[in-house]
Amino acid sequence: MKYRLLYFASLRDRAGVDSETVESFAADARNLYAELRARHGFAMDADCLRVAINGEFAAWDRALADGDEIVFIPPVSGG
Amino acid sequence: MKYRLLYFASLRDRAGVDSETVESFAADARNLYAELRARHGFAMDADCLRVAINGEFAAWDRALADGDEIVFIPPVSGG
Amino acid sequence: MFRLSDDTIDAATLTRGLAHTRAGACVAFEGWVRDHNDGRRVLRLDYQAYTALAQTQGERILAEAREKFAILDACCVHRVGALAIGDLAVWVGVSAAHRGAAFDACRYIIDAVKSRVPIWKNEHYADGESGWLHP
Amino acid sequence: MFRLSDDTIDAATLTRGLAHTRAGACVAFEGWVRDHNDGRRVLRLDYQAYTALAQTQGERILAEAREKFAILDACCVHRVGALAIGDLAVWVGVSAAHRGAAFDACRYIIDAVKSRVPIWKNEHYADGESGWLHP
Repeated sequence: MKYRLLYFASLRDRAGVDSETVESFAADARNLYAELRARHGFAMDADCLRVAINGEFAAWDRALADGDEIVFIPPVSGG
Repeated sequence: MKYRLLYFASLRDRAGVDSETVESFAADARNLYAELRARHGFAMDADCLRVAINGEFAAWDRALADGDEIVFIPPVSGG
Repeated sequence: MFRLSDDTIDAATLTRGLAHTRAGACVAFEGWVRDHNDGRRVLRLDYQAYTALAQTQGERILAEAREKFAILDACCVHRVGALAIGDLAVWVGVSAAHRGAAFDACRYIIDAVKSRVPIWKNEHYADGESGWLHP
Repeated sequence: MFRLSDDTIDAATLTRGLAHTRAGACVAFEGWVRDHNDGRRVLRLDYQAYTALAQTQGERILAEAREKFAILDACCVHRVGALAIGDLAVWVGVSAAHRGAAFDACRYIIDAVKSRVPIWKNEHYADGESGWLHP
């Protein structure tokens, strides 16, 4: 399936892009993160991150659909 | 002794003046208030008031000195 | 800095006065004149103050706040005289490195001002009556 | 109203936007860019946001505050982009009939914004390094 990824903060720096479209067999965000972590060398464990799917926070094991926009959310530091 | 009185809020309205100088034998603010209450018909009990002597809150039974400025402080309502 | 003012309070200027390179947080309280109190419609009000004692009490409250909380600066200005609905009656501002101390100190100051600073409010009601509030 | 802004935040105008004849209290929080963090000297910083999610999260936090506390209005604006020391990074304002609810709601909003709204701070240090804060 095709997924749209957006990257922010240290993940963006590490990936070297602010977004990308990937082809993957990963059926949920947990497996997708493991795959992308291996490819980009992300330092953070999934336990440190939250995941957003199509603009809303979601569970890591929610089934992904083709065309979903997925964002891994590092601990926030606004304010 | 001579005392200088300042009146505020409902006490000022009742006394009809914002200040006055009185001659009194009252040796402390408690007795002075009783005297002025009788004269002006103040509604409030001394228990509802605080007293300030020469610009500082003071105890009701503090001995007064000639020329002291005495202010009876109704419950405040600023803010 | 504690001050009584018979003119409009300029909150923006006062806020800038709290600036500090080590400040990460600023909390400000504004007391506005409400159009009602205790179920009665209020048209306008007057504040009367015992100026000398208000000044020393106000300064003491700010000093207490600086002692009790890890803040950088604190300021309070209270209006006296005639005010209309919506007018800014009292402004309290606190700057601090972190927000917890700024919130706590700001709350401490306005609570103390309302209980200890000799200022009285005379409310003028829609029915033509008026009355000094002595809560 | 929750908003991200890449331009200077005008606190005075935002405060006027909270006006209400029934409002007796307004509490505002300002987050300022500090010159230090964790013992390191900070020269400037950048905020990056995931705009779509920040907007829905911000609006949800304000709705929660209106539900939990007896307030009349609430507003939060957060800067994105490059900021200098002393700049206003985030503004939260709450109006209410009484001050207790205004203080509590303002505190609730800034705490929730700092924990849930996807905005990240990249601090540039005096030693030439920089780093995203992921607390």
